[in-house]
Amino acid sequence: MTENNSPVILDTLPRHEALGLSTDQVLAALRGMMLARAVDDRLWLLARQGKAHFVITPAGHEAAQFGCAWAIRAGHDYVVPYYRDMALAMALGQTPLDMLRHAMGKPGDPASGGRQMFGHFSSRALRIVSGSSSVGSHPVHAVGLALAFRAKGETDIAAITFFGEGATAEGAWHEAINFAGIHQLPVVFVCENNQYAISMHQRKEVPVPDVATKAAGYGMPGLIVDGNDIFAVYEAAQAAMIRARSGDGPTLLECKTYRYRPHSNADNDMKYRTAEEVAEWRERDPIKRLERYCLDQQLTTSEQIALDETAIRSEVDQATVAAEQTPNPLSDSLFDHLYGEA
Amino acid sequence: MTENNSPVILDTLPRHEALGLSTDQVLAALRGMMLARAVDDRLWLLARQGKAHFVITPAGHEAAQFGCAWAIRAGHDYVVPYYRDMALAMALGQTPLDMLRHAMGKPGDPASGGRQMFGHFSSRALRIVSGSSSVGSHPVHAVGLALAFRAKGETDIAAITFFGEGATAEGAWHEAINFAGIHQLPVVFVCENNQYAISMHQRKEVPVPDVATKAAGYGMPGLIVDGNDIFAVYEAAQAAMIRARSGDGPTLLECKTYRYRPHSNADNDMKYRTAEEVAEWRERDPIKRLERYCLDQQLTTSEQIALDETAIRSEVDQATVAAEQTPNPLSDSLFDHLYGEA
Amino acid sequence: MAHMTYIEAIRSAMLDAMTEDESVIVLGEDVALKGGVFLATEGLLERFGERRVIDTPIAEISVVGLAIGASLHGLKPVAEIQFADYILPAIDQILNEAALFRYRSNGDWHCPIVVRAPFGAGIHGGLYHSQSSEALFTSTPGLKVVIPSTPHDAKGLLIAAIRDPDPVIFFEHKQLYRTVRGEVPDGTYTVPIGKAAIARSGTDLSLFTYGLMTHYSLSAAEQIAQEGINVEVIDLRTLYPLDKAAILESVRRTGKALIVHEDNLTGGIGGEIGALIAEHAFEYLDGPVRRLASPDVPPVAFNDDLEMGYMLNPAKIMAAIRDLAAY
Amino acid sequence: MAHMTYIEAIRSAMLDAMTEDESVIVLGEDVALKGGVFLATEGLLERFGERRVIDTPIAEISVVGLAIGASLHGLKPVAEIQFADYILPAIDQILNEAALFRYRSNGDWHCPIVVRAPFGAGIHGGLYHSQSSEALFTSTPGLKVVIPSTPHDAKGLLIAAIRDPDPVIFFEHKQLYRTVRGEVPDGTYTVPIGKAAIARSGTDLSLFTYGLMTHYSLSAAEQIAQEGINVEVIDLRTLYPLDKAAILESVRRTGKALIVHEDNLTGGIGGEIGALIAEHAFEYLDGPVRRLASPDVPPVAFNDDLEMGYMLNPAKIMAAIRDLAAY
Ligand SMILES: Cc1ncc(C[n+]2csc(CCOP(=O)(O)OP(=O)(O)O)c2C)c(N)n1
Ligand SMILES: Cc1ncc(C[n+]2csc(CCOP(=O)(O)OP(=O)(O)O)c2C)c(N)n1
Ligand SMILES: [Mg+2]
Ligand SMILES: [Mg+2]
Repeated sequence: MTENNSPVILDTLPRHEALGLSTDQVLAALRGMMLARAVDDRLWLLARQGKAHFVITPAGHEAAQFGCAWAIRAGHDYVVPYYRDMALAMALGQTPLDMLRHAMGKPGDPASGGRQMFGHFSSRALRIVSGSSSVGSHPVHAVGLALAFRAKGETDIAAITFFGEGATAEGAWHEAINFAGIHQLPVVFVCENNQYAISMHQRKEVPVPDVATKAAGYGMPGLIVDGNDIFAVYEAAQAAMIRARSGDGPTLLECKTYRYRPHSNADNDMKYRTAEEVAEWRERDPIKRLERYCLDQQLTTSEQIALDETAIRSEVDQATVAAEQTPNPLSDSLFDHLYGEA
Repeated sequence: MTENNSPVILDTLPRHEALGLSTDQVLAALRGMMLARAVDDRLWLLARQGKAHFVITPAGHEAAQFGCAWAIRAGHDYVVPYYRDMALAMALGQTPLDMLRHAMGKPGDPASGGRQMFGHFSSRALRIVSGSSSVGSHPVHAVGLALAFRAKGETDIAAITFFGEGATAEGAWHEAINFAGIHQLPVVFVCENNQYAISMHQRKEVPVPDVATKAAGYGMPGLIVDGNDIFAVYEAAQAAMIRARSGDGPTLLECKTYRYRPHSNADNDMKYRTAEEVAEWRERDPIKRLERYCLDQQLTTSEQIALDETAIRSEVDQATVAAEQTPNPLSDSLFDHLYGEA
Repeated sequence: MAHMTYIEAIRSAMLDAMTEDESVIVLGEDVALKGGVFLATEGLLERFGERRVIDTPIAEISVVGLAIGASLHGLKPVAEIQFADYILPAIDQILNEAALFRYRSNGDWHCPIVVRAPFGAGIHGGLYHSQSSEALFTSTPGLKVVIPSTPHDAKGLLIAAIRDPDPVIFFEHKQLYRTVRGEVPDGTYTVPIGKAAIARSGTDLSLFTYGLMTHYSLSAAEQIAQEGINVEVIDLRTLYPLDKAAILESVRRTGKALIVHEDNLTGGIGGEIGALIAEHAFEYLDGPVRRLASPDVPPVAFNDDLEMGYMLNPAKIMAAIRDLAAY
Repeated sequence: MAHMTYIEAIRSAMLDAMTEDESVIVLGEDVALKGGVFLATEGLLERFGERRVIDTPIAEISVVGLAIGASLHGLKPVAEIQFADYILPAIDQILNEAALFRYRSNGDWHCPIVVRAPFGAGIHGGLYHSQSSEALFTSTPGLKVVIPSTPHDAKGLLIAAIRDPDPVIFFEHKQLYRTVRGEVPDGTYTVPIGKAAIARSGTDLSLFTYGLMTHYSLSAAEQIAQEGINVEVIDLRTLYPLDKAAILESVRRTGKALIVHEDNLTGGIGGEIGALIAEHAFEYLDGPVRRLASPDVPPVAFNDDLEMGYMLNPAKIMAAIRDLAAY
């Protein structure tokens, strides 16, 4: 720190410090994003091997998800995610083994005990809310949670929900954000805009260039950030969460990003986009970008990062073995948890 | 007309002439609005007498509906109305007898053959599309019609749909207008904003002061007009219909108005609004307002208007007798029109 | 004990449940300021305030979806759908979300909500204020469907539904609201979900029904008793899960089964009941399993003649009883 | 005549119908550029252009609602719902709008739309890519529900549905898409909606089924024939309106009825069929009407064991046949 506190000098503060983020936090995020990417890569491998029936990818969305995670008090604020949010679930505390068991439909899958397809992240302890696969059906649950905070007179708590730009066409999405606007509830709506809904380009899903434009019609601010810049995402998400927790109302936050892999292992993305377009976006890889930042700021070294990569690989290897060795549940658990005790 | 054609002089043109409306059109609209009001009054009387099971009122909305009707080519453009639109149906060509038979559930009810409650106006000949009672479920049919125009390569035709401000909270409304914006289809969305959805004030239904604000998020212009000023409504509706017919895209038109009577004969509006508020809005009665205009412009005389009132009363009397005398259908028509001939 | 109408019993259930348990809230269109279009929630806003009695926009997906979300944080929301005819926009939230929350999360989450909706015809409601929608909810594991026919059961079952840890769809026949009165205990009590009631015991024939038709069937049974036909009337009360034991026990005693419902014949719950009997009481049957229901046309035309032609009544039920008894 | 898979037959039906009739259009999520997630509409965009092959946003209310609107101006829209599990948001448009347009307008308007949706389990789809949703559509007069099991019927019934003047819900079992092949005529032809087919004639027992279960039932019937049990397999093909005549005729001949479906036992179409038989073929029954269906839990857990535990298979069907035959 310098004695002189003129804005000019302040401007030269490293971005993460200016945002009040410690070096440890930044390095943890970098490692977490690398780990999430490694797990994703592994899942696609397992899918090709027929060991995971279904895979859906967060690759490209890691900064959007980790940036928001910094603004969430895990286990306190409620998180209502969608299938794209594996990196978010890991940022909030779920492990590679959790993810691999979920993907292989094994017992110990914390999301569903092997009942849901991969991508339905859930943990009551972490306040990550279970979702269906029905696009756009979940934001209203975040709004209902916020309504509960108000009904119970709880303050300093918020709900945050995540969805793609394609989901904004659903009636359920509209009813959710419309109600949040009417009652100015403590909810943050995060749109991970990757420009495609499976094969459909944003042009066919959203009538305006920016999803954030819709916020005005719902009586809340709409923010647009570069979803590949973790600091930009955090700054906006943090402001939105603070606004919500302090009772000032909801926010619609649009993170512009891109999905590197096909929609899922069932999709062939070359039917609707070019390899060039994908390559161009991979240039803006949010993980590489944070890595560069850390090196530029000398928060770490390339040697250390190489070591991390090796550690991550073996961590994922071990988790894979552990997951594969988990026996399948017996089908007599078929009738468990259908109803509770009245 | 004057030789001098400076804007100043042009400004002094009577509004209807400036809008290209003939004196006959204006007088016909005045008489039509008076007639619609008289039919509405009669329906409430019949409801009190137990002769009509259900009544729902357009009183207060007449200028919004007649103003739009001027912009519609009846039998050419498609009209997708809602239960509030009796005056619109009459402006497009339906008669007091049609309305009374509809309200009494009599054979000869052109809307439904006595099957639907009052307020479900329909006529294939007039291209007035049959609706359900499900709020917000119908605008998507107007958008589908517009999609059909495009699929068939038809131009110079538009669909126009009407709804209350409360309906804008429905997911179905969102999906309809969102699609129209994405494909810039020839549809005009008319919101008859009377500030209440049954008992709920607009504050509880719409997150922003003006419904028209929502248009920006749907990629279309949003217009706001005084719904009690028939000329302002016509000017905006005409512009929107021409825009649609010439392939320039959809418009959201908000007509600010008020409902004078309770929501329906089943409602007690004094539970949610004051007699003073109602009285204050009755001061702005769109019919009285047009009447004053016609007198100021000397398009008619108070004597003539008095004569019209008498004529209208007996017209409604005769229609009432005719409707009451229509025998009920035999219940063996119960199975008619369930399916067509495959 | 108080003598009250069906709707007063519904109101009293919510009032007592909200008084007893702070976590109970009520939401829906026009439920607060107006007290509901049928006045089922009248007085609740004044008593409990706008944090617990919430007017929602006209948006049924959110009416149910908000209730679900609120229930995840420990509230027990009672959502009102203004008419059963308008429950359809919310059906994804009910069948794909509420009903599956517990199962899909392997018991980690659950969803204790109640969705109330007035249903049924006979009040000149036309095609969209008359529907019987129960059949859409009786094929989804995870859900419960309750339809009481008396003020006593209405209050007891609604309180049971509110205390139930899982989602309950609660249909109230709008014709019963003000036409039926009965003794109702003060304070909170429950009537068990999943148990049918013998509304009238008899020996010659078992008649299975619910809702308004329970009353029509009882009056038919009383009148036909004079002809020496002794009908047992079973009020199902819960349609999902069905009280199989009670259904089979009764038909095994009487040997004949007649199912009566206002819903359309085809696809109504009568099919499920008829099939249960044909499979599990086959040896006891002295005659075909009969169903009497509304004809397979949309419920229900506005015109008086058409409405009467559509609706069942005690006379039609008596005819069906006579016919089966004579078999 | 060409030998093709089930999905090729579906595609060929749309191709030929669109070639023959300009008023036929196709719309849905990913149906144009991608050709559908199962490729059912592959090639149609190139052939007919984007005015007739339309990618819609992820908005099922509008997928069906747009089809309805377009049909009012003379088009014959074929809407695809990407998975039956996602038809729920559109159900208000289907049940309250499409099904009632003709009746509510006293015949002035009508709504010739087809809604296609892949349904059924067994492809590791978990709770939301496995559902059997047909029971939600078999209690609404004005609607038709079709579920073909062979390529020949798939093409003929889809063309019949497109030509039908009323709304048709058309469910395709996704497991059949690539596993079943058969002879399919070239060009357009129709298979009548509302008529069941005798897939295998037999004398000892009538087995009523549809969709994937038709194939499981046929293989069970073949194997059990060696035990001297001669099963008649009826492929219902249309679930609403049911072919009552064919159902009753068969059971009156064999005296025994077994209903097999993948849908949950309770609330599935089996109840309606069982009740029809118990009422109209009672005198002919030599045994109880049996139903074999998926257990009453959500369809269907992702885990292999759980999926197998849930799903029916030929062995389970053979056991049920044996049991009933021995009665
Ligand atoms: C109600 C519903 N309709 C359709 C689908 C099929 N589907 C799954 S993901 C998806 C695309 C979603 O796109 P977007 O919202 O942009 O999220 P992204 O996958 O791009 O992150 C679709 C159409 C579904 N799961 N649910
Ligand atoms: C889907 C649905 N939900 C609820 C209702 C009950 N209902 C009928 S009219 C109405 C109010 C509509 O208000 P608005 O859209 O502002 O139109 P207005 O009646 O004020 O002209 C409501 C809630 C309905 N008919 N349909
Ligand atoms: Mg996307
Ligand atoms: Mg209004």
